[in-house]
Amino acid sequence: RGDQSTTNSSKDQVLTRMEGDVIGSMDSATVTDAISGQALVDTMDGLYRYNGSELQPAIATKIANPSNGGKIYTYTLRKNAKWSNGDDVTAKDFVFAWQRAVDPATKSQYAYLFAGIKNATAIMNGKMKPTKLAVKAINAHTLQVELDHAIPYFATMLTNPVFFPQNEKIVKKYGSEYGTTAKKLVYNGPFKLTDWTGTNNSWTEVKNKFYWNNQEVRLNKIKVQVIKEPSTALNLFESNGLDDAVLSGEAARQMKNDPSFTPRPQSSVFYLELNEKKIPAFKNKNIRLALSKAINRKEYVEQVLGNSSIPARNVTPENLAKMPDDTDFSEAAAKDTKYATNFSKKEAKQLWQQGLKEVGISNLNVEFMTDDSENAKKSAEYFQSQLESILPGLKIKITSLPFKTRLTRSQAGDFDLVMSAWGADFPDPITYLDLFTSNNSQNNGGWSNTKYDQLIQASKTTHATNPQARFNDLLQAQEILTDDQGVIPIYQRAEAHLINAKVKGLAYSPSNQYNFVHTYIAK
Amino acid sequence: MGKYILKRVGYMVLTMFIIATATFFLMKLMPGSPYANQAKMTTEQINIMNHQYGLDKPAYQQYWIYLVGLLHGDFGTSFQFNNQPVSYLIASRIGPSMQIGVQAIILGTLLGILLGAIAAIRKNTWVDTVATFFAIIGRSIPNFVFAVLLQFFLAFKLRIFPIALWEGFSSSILPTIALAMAPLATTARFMRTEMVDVLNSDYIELARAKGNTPWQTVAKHALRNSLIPVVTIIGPMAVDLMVGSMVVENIFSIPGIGDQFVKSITTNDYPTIMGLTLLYSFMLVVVILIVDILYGLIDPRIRLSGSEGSN
Amino acid sequence: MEKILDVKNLKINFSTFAGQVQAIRDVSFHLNKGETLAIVGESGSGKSVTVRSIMALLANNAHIDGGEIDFKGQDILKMSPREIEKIRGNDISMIFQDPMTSLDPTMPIGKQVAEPLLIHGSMNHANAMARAEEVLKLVGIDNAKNRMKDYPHQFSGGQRQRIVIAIAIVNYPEILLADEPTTALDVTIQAQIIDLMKDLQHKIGTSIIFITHDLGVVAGIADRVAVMYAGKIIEYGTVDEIFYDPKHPYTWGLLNSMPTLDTSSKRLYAIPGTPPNLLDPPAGDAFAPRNPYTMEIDHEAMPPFFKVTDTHYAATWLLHPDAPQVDPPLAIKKRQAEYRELLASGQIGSHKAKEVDQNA
Amino acid sequence: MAEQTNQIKLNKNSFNKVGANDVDEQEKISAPSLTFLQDAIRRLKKNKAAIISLWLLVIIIMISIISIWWTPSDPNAQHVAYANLPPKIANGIPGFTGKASVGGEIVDKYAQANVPKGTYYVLGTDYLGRDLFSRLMKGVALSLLIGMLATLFDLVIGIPYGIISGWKGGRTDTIMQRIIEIISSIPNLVVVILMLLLFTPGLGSIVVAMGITGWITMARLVRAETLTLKSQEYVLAARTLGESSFKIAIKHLIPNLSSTIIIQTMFSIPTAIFFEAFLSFIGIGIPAPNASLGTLLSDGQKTFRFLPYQMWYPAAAISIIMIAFNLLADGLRDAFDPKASE
Amino acid sequence: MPKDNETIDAQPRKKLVQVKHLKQYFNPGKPNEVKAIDDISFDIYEGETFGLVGESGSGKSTTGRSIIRLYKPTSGEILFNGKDISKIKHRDMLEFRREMQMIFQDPYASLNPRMKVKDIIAEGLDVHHLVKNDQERDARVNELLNLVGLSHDHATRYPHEFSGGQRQRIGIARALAVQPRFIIADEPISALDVSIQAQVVNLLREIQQEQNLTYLFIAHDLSMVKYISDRIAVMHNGRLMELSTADEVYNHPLHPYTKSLLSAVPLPDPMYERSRRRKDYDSSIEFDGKPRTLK
Ligand SMILES: Nc1ncnc2c1ncn2[C@@H]1O[C@H](COP(=O)(O)OP(=O)(O)OP(=O)(O)O)[C@@H](O)[C@H]1O
Ligand SMILES: Nc1ncnc2c1ncn2[C@@H]1O[C@H](COP(=O)(O)OP(=O)(O)OP(=O)(O)O)[C@@H](O)[C@H]1O
Ligand SMILES: [Mg+2]
Ligand SMILES: [Mg+2]
Repeated sequence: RGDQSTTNSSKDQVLTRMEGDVIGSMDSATVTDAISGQALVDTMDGLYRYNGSELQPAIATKIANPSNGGKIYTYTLRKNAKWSNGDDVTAKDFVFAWQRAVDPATKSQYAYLFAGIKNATAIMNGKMKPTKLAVKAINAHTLQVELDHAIPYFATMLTNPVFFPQNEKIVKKYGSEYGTTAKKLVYNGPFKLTDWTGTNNSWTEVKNKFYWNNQEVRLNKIKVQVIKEPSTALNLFESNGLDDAVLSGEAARQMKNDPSFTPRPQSSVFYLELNEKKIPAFKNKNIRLALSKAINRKEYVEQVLGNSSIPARNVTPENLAKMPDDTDFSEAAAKDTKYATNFSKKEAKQLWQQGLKEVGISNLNVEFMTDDSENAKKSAEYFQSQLESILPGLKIKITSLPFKTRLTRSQAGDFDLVMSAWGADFPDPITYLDLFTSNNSQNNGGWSNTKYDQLIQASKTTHATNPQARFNDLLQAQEILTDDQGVIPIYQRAEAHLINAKVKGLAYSPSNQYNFVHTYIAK
Repeated sequence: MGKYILKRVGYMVLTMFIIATATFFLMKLMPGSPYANQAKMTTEQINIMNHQYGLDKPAYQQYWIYLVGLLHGDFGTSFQFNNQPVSYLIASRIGPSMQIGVQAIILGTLLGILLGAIAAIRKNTWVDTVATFFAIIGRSIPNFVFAVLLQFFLAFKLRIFPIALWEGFSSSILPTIALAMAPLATTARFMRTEMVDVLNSDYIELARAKGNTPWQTVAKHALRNSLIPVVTIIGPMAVDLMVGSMVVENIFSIPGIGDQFVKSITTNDYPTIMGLTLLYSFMLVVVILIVDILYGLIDPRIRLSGSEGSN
Repeated sequence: MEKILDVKNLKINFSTFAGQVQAIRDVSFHLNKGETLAIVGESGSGKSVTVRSIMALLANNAHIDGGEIDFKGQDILKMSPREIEKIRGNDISMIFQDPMTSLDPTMPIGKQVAEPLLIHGSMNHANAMARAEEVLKLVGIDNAKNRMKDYPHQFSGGQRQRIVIAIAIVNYPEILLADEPTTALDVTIQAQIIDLMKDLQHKIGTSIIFITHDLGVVAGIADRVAVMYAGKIIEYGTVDEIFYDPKHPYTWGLLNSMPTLDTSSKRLYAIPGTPPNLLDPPAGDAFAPRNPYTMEIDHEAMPPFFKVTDTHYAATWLLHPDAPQVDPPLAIKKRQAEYRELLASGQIGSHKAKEVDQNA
Repeated sequence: MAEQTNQIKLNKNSFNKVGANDVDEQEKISAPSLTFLQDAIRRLKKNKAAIISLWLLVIIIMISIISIWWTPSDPNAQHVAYANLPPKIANGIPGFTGKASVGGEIVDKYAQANVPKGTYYVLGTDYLGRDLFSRLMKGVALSLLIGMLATLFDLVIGIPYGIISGWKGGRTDTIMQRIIEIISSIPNLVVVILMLLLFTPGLGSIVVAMGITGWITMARLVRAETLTLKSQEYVLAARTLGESSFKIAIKHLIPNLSSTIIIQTMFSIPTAIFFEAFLSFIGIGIPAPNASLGTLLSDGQKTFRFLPYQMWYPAAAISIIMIAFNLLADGLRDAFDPKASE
Repeated sequence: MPKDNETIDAQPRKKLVQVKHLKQYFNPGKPNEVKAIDDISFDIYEGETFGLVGESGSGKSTTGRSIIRLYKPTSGEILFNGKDISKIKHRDMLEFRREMQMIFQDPYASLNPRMKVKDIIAEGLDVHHLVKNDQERDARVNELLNLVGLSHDHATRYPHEFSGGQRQRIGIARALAVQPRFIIADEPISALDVSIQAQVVNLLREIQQEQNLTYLFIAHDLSMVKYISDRIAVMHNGRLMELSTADEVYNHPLHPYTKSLLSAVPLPDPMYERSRRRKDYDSSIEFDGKPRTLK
């Protein structure tokens, strides 16, 4: 069917894909959403770029090693890197972009990623001028960054668009309108954005002839369509209107055996937070374990979600980070802690009874707060029914709220039990484990463990420059968290894609983004 | 006439003011912050952001700023779209919505009039039954079900129309049909009732007594007279269309304002929600005004200037 | 006298969910060229149905169960819709009761008046408009030229009825059917309209069937009168015969219940009771239950027409030779006496044809 | 017109005078006494479509009432292992064999899922293995409930508002009409959505939110009708008798408004049901795990490609209910409208 | 009922209703202002029938409705039994409502289609608490039904089952239920068939004699008004043109409008009709600016 569009695309090297929503902004300093992030990764180049899970130098000529106890990084930039208006990409562009990002006036919601760079926090809190940020252009092609303390994962953070360079001339020229339409910005990446009015549902990325590596780029065009209705996406894919479609859970289940079916696990884990401050019973470990063990994660993932998501054994997702010995961190952590997340009705019941006895209550009524998205609601229904049927005396009331409302209530501690999710900003376990230290503002449930806090602290300070010791700290911390079920990990999200078999060289990064530099359409 | 319109416009402004005020304070009552990434920001940063957006000012000050902005045609800046003025956002997305909306209303009313008229002329025959049945079906199946069925059968299976997306007129056909069902059904029903009434009236009898054939009678006398009241339901139908467009735009991936409205609600994009609410209300009052004026123009019995009573 | 229309044994039923309404139960009458025939009768007696059947404008649930309507040697009841449409508004036209609702509210009146001309293709547009204007002047619309573009709501009730009449006569029809054209109007306007119709009849020589339930109006306009009761004609004759020498008790009651300027009795004569239900009309004389002169036969058999004069017939058993002589009400006796006087004095002829005949 | 020959047999008694019937006799009404309502019902009975619709609705409502206490199985009970089973009644009945085509092959889903013999789901199961027939029953009940509750607002706000506005007239009327004008200038959907964002989503909020704007049409109709009734001579008569305004409203206005009210109610129930379906579709309808027609439809719509039965059955249910209400409303209007009577 | 002019003149009777300079404007001050009544004055004596004639829209009904206080007069006074009706206090209102009643024109619109005949008739009984229990109520309803020539079978029926004349009689029974002294009959027969009109007119006259009632009889049918009325007022454009005894108005009309009205009345007499000459009336003479009052 639809052979015509296939021949077209192979001839013209055009890839048609979809997104679930529109681009919010193309200003790399203020971008917040993954869709804009993908568009920026396609059209801009930072110091490094992920190709699959491999970190590759981009504007930087090589992956830099820090000096001064991991606190100083010096990057040499490519001389042939250019903006799409012909300007050179220089170290000053990075300095400008970074200073701009930390400036509160820019209203960047990702500025906190700069936190480890010297003076950044003070600037963000309005106590220091942005120019004081410890980033220097030694010369046009040498960039130097000074950190407060060693950040072992600093290199991976640099793939985040907020660290991308910006052309000062252009930014100043458009002012607040910078990045609001395809025409109001310049590109230094493999593609240039066209047909984007700032608010529309479709855009096109065309090959950027100024890109330093443009010989490598084989696609002439990437057409992106916003499609919100999964069944529409499927219909389009099947009639060759899309080369890459994202499926809903139900469709994914049905299409599982299709050759085009490609699950894409994300660095995003969903877990239950138990409000120990509000519900004293949640302070009881047995109760937490009972709740965890009463959940059949496999069944849930297969039947309820259906989108190839992975049952979570830890709060840190799989394939996020590797231990120094090249084993997967999450895998390693799960080895000894499997017990806590294993489904067992019997054990759950036992633990439950025991827990209740210890707490001295016979039943527990809790409100289960969740998002109002399709999957969240489905999940809530499932958990409600499962937990109530396995754990006698438990009564669950579901409240589904719009995402932002749910967040506000979570952070205010106004919940009993909430389904939360965390996406990795950079591929390192710390992005997850940090959350559950006693004083972290994201630790909404209020779980607290001294040993855990010490281990995390050690990983950041004494062991910061020693990967082996650092990962040991993290591994131990993860095991403590899992054994104790301080939060109850549920699943690691995956997106089920249908991908046209003719599309080759499609690389997907740990930060859940495609790298289209090497992608092409096979004849 | 001029005076009448002026008076009506005055009421419109008042209405819009009340709506603006009501939505503004409703928004203020709503929980949740506008920041997509609030989970990862510190309280301190959130405070700084609130200050940047002016959200830390007392509500009445924000209200005043908002009103002054409105007077200058400034609806504020979208939260979802960075630095994108709401007015631009609306302007750039209203086109497709308008197109399918207008097409749907034209298609719906024309077919509805035809169906209703035929049903009335052939009252109590099988033609009437079939036409009425179609009209009722149109009212009885939710338009999102319609949209899904149309997409699946006509676009996916039969490949007659594009499945989705917004690429020229052909993309607008299925959404238009899906949206037209409601106005079609409403018009047909209304038209039938009116036409039956008109056909029973004395002047139709007289028209026949003049020697008009049944079709001449309908064309020259009945149609026009039964059409006049049909104009009045365009207002309510426009509202139906706004509702319908939200789901239809979603299903057919059309970059319109209905789709945007739903999105803005789920992202707490207050300025956009307010802007769109005002826009919807404005369109509605304008449609009502136009309908009233039109009604006065096409019905010689109505004198807008003179006989405007107390109610 | 030339008969222009001859209705014979017309029977019309309506199917309703309650049953068959026998609206017209064997009605026969004729219309002479140039004369005015008035049909009087109580509400629901079938006057409108009778004239509508002539125009073939009956409701959908009507069915004609017998009879003939001969117009110029052709039976209207057997004509195709096409043929009837040719006659309507051309040879026969009709004036409806309510002037407020019988004009199309959204069409300028000039166009409405010209419409029959255009439909029947007798003229082009310009000529038709000119004729419309002429006719509007004829019916007494002041400033007709300018008012052609006005809409019906801009006219008063009396003016609207004039416009309706203009529409009816614009093609100079041979027969004008007027169904209570003045009932909705004030007496003063009514008088004007009646004068207008008489005047027009002189000018264009049409024959008129004039329906009303107002005997005063009948006295003013009619040459001959037919009295209807419960779907039948029960008496007919020249206007003088009906008013001065009525034979049917119902006609007596009708005449008697209207006070005249010199009615001085304490009580008006009232016909008691209500008309019969046409869903199930009685076997005998439908008027029998309300008739103080009822005889046994009235309940058993429908009375046939008895001839009084060549022009005067009445369907009552009282005229049967075997029937006892009855004493009509006082007022009627007075009328009859007056009539004899007038006849004797030669002020009126017993069955005088009207001069208009010849002018047609 | 010649004199008719009479074939009637005349005898000597024929011409005996009997006189007019007794007046009482003449004024006797032979038809059985029918109230207005009875008369309307009689007319309604002639309308086959309306009567079938009425019976259909009665049956649906009965089933809905039953579903409060009993459904074939617990509508919210999950058997995830039996998820997405197609409808099955028996093997011979097309469409109800429990088989589905997967990748072009017909497979017995029940066998695949190891469903014990004798267990079957008449309308299949959903993604959590819940019995769709039970859910549909509950869903219809809930949707009807929403329709009726929303109508309650029509009745308690719309009618008094309309009557007061129409009856008082003058300045009161002008102000009340302005208020209506303003409320109806805000698209009702917007109001409902804003309200739903304020309250916690749920049956109550949906009904209240719909109630805020739902009564407008009723109030308008009632006002218009009241204006005409107000000048009706029987209302004037009641006033000349010294009847109080309240009594007039109760004795004269409401009974004569009843047909308008009933008909409008028949239209607002399906409107409310529709609206809930729409809200569910955009994700702010009835919260899980409860089913309404809207949630069933929007769930079914998503899997229409693969599991069409999950949309067809709720779609059929909503269409039947809507068609029935519409036909009944049409029928009632014809029955109540004396113009259409004969 | 004395129809003898001399008697009336000889012993002037009590004035039951006095209308003084009554003006009734609708929508005053608005562009659609209607001067339905423009300064009229007249008296109605106890026991008489006062006829009011005039063409459609001349303000007859408005006059009647103003007298029974369905409208609030724009200016002027209406005295009933010597008391200004616009000053009646709330508690005396019920009494006023009992003493004055109205019979309406449209036999179809004047009875509530949703009420049984007995409840229609008894409405006044209930409002004024004139009966103590249901038996008494039924008995009184039957009595009234008999009075208007209907039978007790009719009590439980609904208005739509009756013919126009019967309905009009039910309306009369309703008015009579509260035993009023004064009845305004607003065109009670104009919607009825000729044969039925007489029934109603006869009934009205009988009742008047039995119960010593005073009537304001509104009609546009002059022959009927003349027949039933003692005195007649002729109205045109919201003003009174002429007021005199019935015979006087008929036999010696003074005002040209009255003359024109009379000349237009058709009578069931072909000879008279043939000789009738219509007189036109030019209403512009009313607007010549000269003040006019009835003398
Ligand atoms: N379409 C119809 N369906 C049923 N019955 C009808 C229909 N049209 C007329 N009738 C009945 O036929 C009878 C005669 O009606 P018609 O209109 O001829 O009376 P009419 O003499 O013109 O009375 P009126 O003076 O009230 O106009 C009545 O009993 C009426 O109810
Ligand atoms: N409620 C009202 N509002 C505005 N104008 C009114 C109202 N009632 C009556 N009128 C006007 O007042 C004038 C007198 O009306 P009224 O009903 O008294 O006339 P009438 O003599 O009774 O006429 P008819 O013989 O038609 O009943 C008319 O022009 C009428 O349109
Ligand atoms: Mg008639
Ligand atoms: Mg009147």
